[in-house]
Amino acid sequence: MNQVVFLEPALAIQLALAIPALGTVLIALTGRWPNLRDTLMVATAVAMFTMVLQVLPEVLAGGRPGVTLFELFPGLRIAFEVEPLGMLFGLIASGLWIITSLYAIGYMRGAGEANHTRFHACFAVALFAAVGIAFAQNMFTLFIFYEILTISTYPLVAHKQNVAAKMGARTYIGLLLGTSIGFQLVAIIATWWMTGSLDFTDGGIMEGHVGYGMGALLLVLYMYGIGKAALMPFHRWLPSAMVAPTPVSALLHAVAVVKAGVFTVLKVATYLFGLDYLSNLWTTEVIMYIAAFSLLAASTVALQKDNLKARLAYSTVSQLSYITLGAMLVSQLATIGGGMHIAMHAFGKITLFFCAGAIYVASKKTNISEMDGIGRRMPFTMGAFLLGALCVIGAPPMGGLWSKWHLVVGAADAGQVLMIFVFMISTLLNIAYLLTPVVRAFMLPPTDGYKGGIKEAPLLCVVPLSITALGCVALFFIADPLRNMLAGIFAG
Amino acid sequence: MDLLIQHLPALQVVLPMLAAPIVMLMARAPRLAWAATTLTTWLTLGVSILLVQQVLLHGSISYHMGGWVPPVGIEYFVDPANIVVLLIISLMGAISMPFALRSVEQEVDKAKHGLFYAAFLLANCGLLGITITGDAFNIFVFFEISALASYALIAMGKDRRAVMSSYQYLVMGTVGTTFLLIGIGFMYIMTGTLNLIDLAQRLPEVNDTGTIRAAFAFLVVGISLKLALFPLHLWLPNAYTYAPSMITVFLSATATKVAIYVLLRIIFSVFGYEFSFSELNLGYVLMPLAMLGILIPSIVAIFQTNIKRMLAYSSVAQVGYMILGVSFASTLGLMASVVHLFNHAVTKAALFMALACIIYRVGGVSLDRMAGIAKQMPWTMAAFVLAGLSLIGIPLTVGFVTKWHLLLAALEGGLWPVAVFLLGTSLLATIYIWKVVEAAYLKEPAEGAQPVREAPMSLLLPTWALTVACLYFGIDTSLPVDLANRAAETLMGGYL
Amino acid sequence: MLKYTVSLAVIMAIIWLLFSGMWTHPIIVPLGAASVLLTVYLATRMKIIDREGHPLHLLVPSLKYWPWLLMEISKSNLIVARHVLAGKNSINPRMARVKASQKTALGRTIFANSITLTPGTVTVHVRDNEIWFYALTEEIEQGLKDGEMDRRATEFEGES
Amino acid sequence: MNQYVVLRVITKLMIPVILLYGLYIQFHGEYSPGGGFQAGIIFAAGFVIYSLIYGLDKAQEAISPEAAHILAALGVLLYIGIGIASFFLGGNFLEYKVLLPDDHAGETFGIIGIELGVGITVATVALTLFYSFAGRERD
Amino acid sequence: MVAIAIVKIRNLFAVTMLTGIYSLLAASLFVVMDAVDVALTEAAVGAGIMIILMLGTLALTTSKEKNHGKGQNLLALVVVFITGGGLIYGTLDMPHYGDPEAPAHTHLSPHFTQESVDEIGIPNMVTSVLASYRGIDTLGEAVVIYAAAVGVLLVLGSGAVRRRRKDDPKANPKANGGEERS
Amino acid sequence: MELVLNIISMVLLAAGSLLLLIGGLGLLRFPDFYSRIQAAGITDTLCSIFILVGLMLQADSLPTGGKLLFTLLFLLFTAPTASHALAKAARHSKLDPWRPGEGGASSKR
Amino acid sequence: MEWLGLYNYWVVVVLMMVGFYIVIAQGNLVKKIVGLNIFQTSVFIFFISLAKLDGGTAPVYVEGITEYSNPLPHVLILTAIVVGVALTAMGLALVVRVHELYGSIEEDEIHEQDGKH
Amino acid sequence: MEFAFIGAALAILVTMGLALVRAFVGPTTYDRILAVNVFGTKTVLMIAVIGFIVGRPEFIDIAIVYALINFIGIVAVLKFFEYGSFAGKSTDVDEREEH
Ligand code: NA
Ligand code: NA
Repeated sequence: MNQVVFLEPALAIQLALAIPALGTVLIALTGRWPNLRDTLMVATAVAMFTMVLQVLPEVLAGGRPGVTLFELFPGLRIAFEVEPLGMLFGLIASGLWIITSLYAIGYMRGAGEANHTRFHACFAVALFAAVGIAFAQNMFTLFIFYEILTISTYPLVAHKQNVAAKMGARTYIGLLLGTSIGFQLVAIIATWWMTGSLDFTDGGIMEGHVGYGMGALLLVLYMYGIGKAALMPFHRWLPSAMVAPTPVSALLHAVAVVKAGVFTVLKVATYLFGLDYLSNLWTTEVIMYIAAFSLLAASTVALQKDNLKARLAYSTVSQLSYITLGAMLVSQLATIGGGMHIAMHAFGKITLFFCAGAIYVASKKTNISEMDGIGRRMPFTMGAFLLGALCVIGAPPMGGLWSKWHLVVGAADAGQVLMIFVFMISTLLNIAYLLTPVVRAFMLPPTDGYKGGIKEAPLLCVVPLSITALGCVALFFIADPLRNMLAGIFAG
Repeated sequence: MDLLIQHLPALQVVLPMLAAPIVMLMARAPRLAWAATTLTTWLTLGVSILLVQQVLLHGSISYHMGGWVPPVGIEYFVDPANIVVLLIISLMGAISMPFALRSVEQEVDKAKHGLFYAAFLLANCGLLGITITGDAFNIFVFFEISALASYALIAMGKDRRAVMSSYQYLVMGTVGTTFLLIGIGFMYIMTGTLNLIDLAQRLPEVNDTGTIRAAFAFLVVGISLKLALFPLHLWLPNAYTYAPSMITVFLSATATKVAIYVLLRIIFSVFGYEFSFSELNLGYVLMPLAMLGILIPSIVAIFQTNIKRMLAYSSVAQVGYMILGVSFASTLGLMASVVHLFNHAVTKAALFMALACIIYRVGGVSLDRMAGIAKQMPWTMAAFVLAGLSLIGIPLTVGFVTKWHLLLAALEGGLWPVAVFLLGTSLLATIYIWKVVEAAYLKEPAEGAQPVREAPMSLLLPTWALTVACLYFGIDTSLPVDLANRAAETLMGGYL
Repeated sequence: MLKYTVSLAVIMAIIWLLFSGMWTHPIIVPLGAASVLLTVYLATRMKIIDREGHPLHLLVPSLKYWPWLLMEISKSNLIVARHVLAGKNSINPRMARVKASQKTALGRTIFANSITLTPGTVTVHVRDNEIWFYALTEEIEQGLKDGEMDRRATEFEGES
Repeated sequence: MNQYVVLRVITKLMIPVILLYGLYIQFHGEYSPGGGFQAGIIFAAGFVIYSLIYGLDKAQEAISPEAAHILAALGVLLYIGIGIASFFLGGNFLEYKVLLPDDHAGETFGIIGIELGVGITVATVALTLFYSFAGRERD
Repeated sequence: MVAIAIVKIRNLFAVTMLTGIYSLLAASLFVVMDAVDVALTEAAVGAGIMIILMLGTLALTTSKEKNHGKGQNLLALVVVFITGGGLIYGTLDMPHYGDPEAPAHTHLSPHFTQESVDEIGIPNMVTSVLASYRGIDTLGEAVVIYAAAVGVLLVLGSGAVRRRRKDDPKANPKANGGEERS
Repeated sequence: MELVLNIISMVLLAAGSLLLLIGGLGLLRFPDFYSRIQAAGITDTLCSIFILVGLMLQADSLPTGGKLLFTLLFLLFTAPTASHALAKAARHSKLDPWRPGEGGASSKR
Repeated sequence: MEWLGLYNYWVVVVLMMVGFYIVIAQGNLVKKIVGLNIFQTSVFIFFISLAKLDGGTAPVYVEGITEYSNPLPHVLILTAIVVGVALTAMGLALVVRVHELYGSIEEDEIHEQDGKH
Repeated sequence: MEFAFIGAALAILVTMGLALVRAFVGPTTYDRILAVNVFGTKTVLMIAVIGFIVGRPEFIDIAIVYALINFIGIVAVLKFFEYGSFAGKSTDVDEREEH
């Protein structure tokens, strides 16, 4: 690994932010030459990932490299500092972007979508925002990038520009902006007002400044203010966003958006509140139960969806609640489990969405009931789907096993036996709604015989989804270093 | 140079005043008139900057007009409170002139350019005079200079409604200044003086009279008419909508700001914090008005299809923010108001300039005519979006600086609901800015719409200069915040 | 032409001095001179310096005409005052015309204004050689139609 | 012979007097009521009545609109010019004392000067206003 | 009384006449109250320029007011009564008419009435205050009236007779209005 | 001497005042516009003369006296001119004189 | 009873309010301007009455007289009158333009033509 | 002497009041104009008398201005009333015939 590290972490952080920003401009300017533009995009993604990698060694070594860009007012600054959780999210986001960009090129061309330039440019902005969130040193910085992410993804969701797309996009932006400004911002300002700081600090900043009653209120404001974590009943935006092209779904569900949400949940819980403080708030448990309810309810809904992407969307709602729940368990193990689940779910879900997109590109099919037997025509795709599903379910030999393991153990650790049952039931539901498509695709005969023949999706689709599927497997084996890194959260 | 430094306060007003008649005589040479006006506005800006420097170095300046010692004579007074406003006015005057070249050529009959620029200089001169003078009646006189010039300038709009809105502005504005005059008269009756500092010293003795309370009420209502405080704002949306683009830019950035400055001066410096807020509880009147003034015009703005009009309503709402800061009756709140004077000036000027660019090419700014415009005028729309973000109050823009301090001031006063309200109304701004963005970026141009080119450089450069200022001062906040802080402290301290 | 210009200047100067009363003031006197010159200059520009606009020749005859007119005015004042007090039934208004034998506009103006100046009659219309007027009663009408005023006005005009 | 014979003759007599009276008010403002503003109005009134009786075209031949505009500007410039002149003689803006060695003389000089400026401006502005209104044809 | 009549009378010409009378009345009052300069001005303005401008306007528009419903009159009355009440309230604590102890007569006024003749050397104190002590105010006044000229010229044009016959865009005023209706 | 002047002044002023009142009354009482001109004429002519001359006798300086005289002359020149112009305009718009036996006001033809 | 000394102010206040009423209640554009004029002129009267000093005379120096009314309000009102003329001229010019463009000087008719906002 | 001035002033005042009544009552516009004219000329006298009452006869300047302005005003009114415009050229006026 050392041979690819050639930059100071502080500079690397800035470049990791500057590269996608610059990439956006370049993509916008080269719109007239599609091949050049798409090449630039991939190059940007690779360069960005490289920059993120530069930071990794120091974080692994227990360091927290950082840099301050500007200080608006005393104490309020745009600053970055990379800690293990952020490192993980940064790696996932930038790493998956490379694959997603390849997939997006294939998908967009294959599906005959319009406005490629705007699409790719917004994509780059979204990644810029994601890395900003990952590396944010304080809640203020995080909030800014959080909102940039919201706004930059709006055109992506509304991409098709038909009525459905617009309605979906409106719900999307309305809920995300509404919750973030109405709740999160209020909570941030209150936090600043009471503590005089918004810095992410080990052990939190609330203790001694904010009474437990107020803290309890703040927690609720934060948890619902982070709309991207899709805690019920503010989860509607995620299914609404299903109108978007599949690469966008990948971006939303795996690369950036929802991950940013749960990442923020973990950050707030551990670095603003602090686990000790959190354990003293009565609303912690309330949120936990809400998360548990979300988790089960979303799974149940997912089970009833015939539209594959809708099913996957509700699956995401459910999986996000795992992480929120993990944070609310107020246990180090569960928190680490939550962090790990970000990675595991990212790889699992991106694979699933790539597959759904590939099926659409190859066959224009979107409903599970129409996909009977399709596995025989698209073996790679459906194979990958199986791996991704297993990863989300948490079955070996997939990375998902480890995150769920940590969560369950964390629940036990925290004495929340009921939550162990929730995890169990949910896993069963996962199996039910994720494995049925696989079973139908491989086992049942095609309904209409697929006249004219469906073939595998374009190479640019199949290759990425294969890579992410393999990633799911790989995560099973590299879970240990991952856990060690995340343990650094509580080592500082 | 010494001579120059010594007479800066006089020059600040006299320069545009001197230039106006000269420019008027250039009726046969529109370009020359433009050049002379531009030169004057930049020289005026130079004077402002020198004044800032002088005030920062040596403290407040008092200039005795005619050599008569105040309060017998009229005094021009520059201190940290009004230097900000002077700077805003002259800056906006200077930056809108390069912009005017093409914009005015397109919108105003060439034969009238000499007069047009003369009126512009007079408006400029009036606003500067209001701000710099230390005499209550002199304020009235300069109010009317700027007002008269503004009426004429607004009436130059192409749409016939420009004339009618100018008329309505004239009627309401005159009622406002007459109220102001009544207030000044009442103060004079009880104190025998017109000098603001002298007034501040002599008012406490007679504070306890109905006359002074009535004076206060008339002053506040009169100025509120001029600054378009809800519900006395009715003249503003039309006036801003139908005025020539360049005039909208200039007036939106300066006119209401100056009126707010006068209000601040009167509330804090002349009557004093104690009287205004402790005895008369002005805060209880202003706060609900300010909040309604933010809420209702913001909602109205959302439903506008003419974008210029939408921004005009937004201006009324922004006045609400400034008054809200005042109503907190704290240094922090006041500081937020003062800094918003600057921030909103820059932001709104940038937005109206961007619209003017579109008007220049498209001829109108109704929502449907702007569909898909972003592709044709990417730089213009990019500026609009960035300035729009500032209007909403997104961090890293100047708009945020205001919102942030307003919030802190609300919290400092223990006004949680107000803080929440502030956030909620930002959402309203988001909605109306978003409507434009959506139309420009996400809609296809209407069928049969002529494709247009990007606006010319002479329009784009000033627009971007202001847009960059929106961002720069949103990041490096020290200059406006520092100046506003000094201004707020000066105002809170009264004259004594 | 020059004659009238000079005389206008002189008259203006006299009026100025009469108004001003500051005959030795070092600033006001030159300003007065300038004012007179400016007035004359503007009058020239307006083309109102002529015989009609500047009846220098009437100075002497007026010494005779004005006192007579004053008497007429006094007399008719009393008449009309009586009618006012007597009420509206004492009057019997009528329109009438009288020959105007003056040769110039100035002369006719003198006559017309004299008619108006004496209460009880008012000039309604001046037309070539006759003047339409309104009279309060028949006697007043007849009084004017006597031609006394016409004669004196013509004499005053002195153009023949 | 025209319809306006009486008015024409009488105004012809009166106009120079009105103009002179305006100038009298102008220059005696220091000693009795009056000053530049009142004088300007009276002076303009002389022109207005001329225009009413003799026609707008005749009035504009005597003083053209352009000349009125220029004079209006010059009046203001005269005022400001006196103000600025006092800069260079060591005083503040509009400090007339410094204009002449003797304080009183300086004040008087300054006041006469600026009143003249006001008078010129007001007279020509009033005339300009009249021209603008009267010269606009009814549609 | 004159003022109230103006509310009622619909003939705008009569209204103009009455305005003139009102102005004359005001001017007479000014004389009674020792404000001779003001009286002179009000007479010249109110009965002179103002009337001429108003007649000029009526000549170009219409001199008959149309009879309309009185929907907003109640609100107007309320506003007026509040304002008037405020004014009356303000007068209650005022020094009485002519009171020599009033601040207006004790603070700055003595300087103007007792010292201006020595300081400036001219007898008309109004002129002294106007032109010297408050010279910048008067400059402002000159600029105001100048601004009015600029404004009216912009709005109505110069009214030059000679040029008017030729290609004047104003000849068809409707041509340059009415665009862009939403 | 002064006493004599004072007495003359007083008489003139008194006579002027009386005429004024009569003229004012006439302005109200006379039945039509044209006759009211006559009443106005009283106030414009003789009573102006009486009052202004009465004042002139009290004038303490030449300019004051001169101005009073000027005022009088000006009035004597302009008042009939105005009355005439007014009557002419009324006639021009077909306003007829009142006839005995008619109602109060003059009527338009 | 002390209030009786203030009645003259109240008369002026009533005048002011009549003017003000015309401004806000009348729909005719010319009348509004007239209203403004009356409003302002009444304010002027009010101010001038303040300047009056019992036993004082017009502030034009005459040897032997020491008591003068306060000249300052006179100056202010002089300026205010000029401002009033300027505003009236501007307002009337706008009325003329409005009539040319709309063919009416009645507020409601004009709003009707433009459509209420 | 004072009471004579005051008496005259009162008489003028009454006449002004009567003129005012006529101005309101009309009935024709000419009546109003006439009343205004009378009102104006009486104001001239009034000012002159007041000047003597308060012992400041220089006020007569104001009276003269009143007289000037009153005359000009009446001419303007008549011109307006007869021709509905100020713009008419002298020649236009000359050629108008009434009977
Ligand atoms: Na007669
Ligand atoms: Na004067």
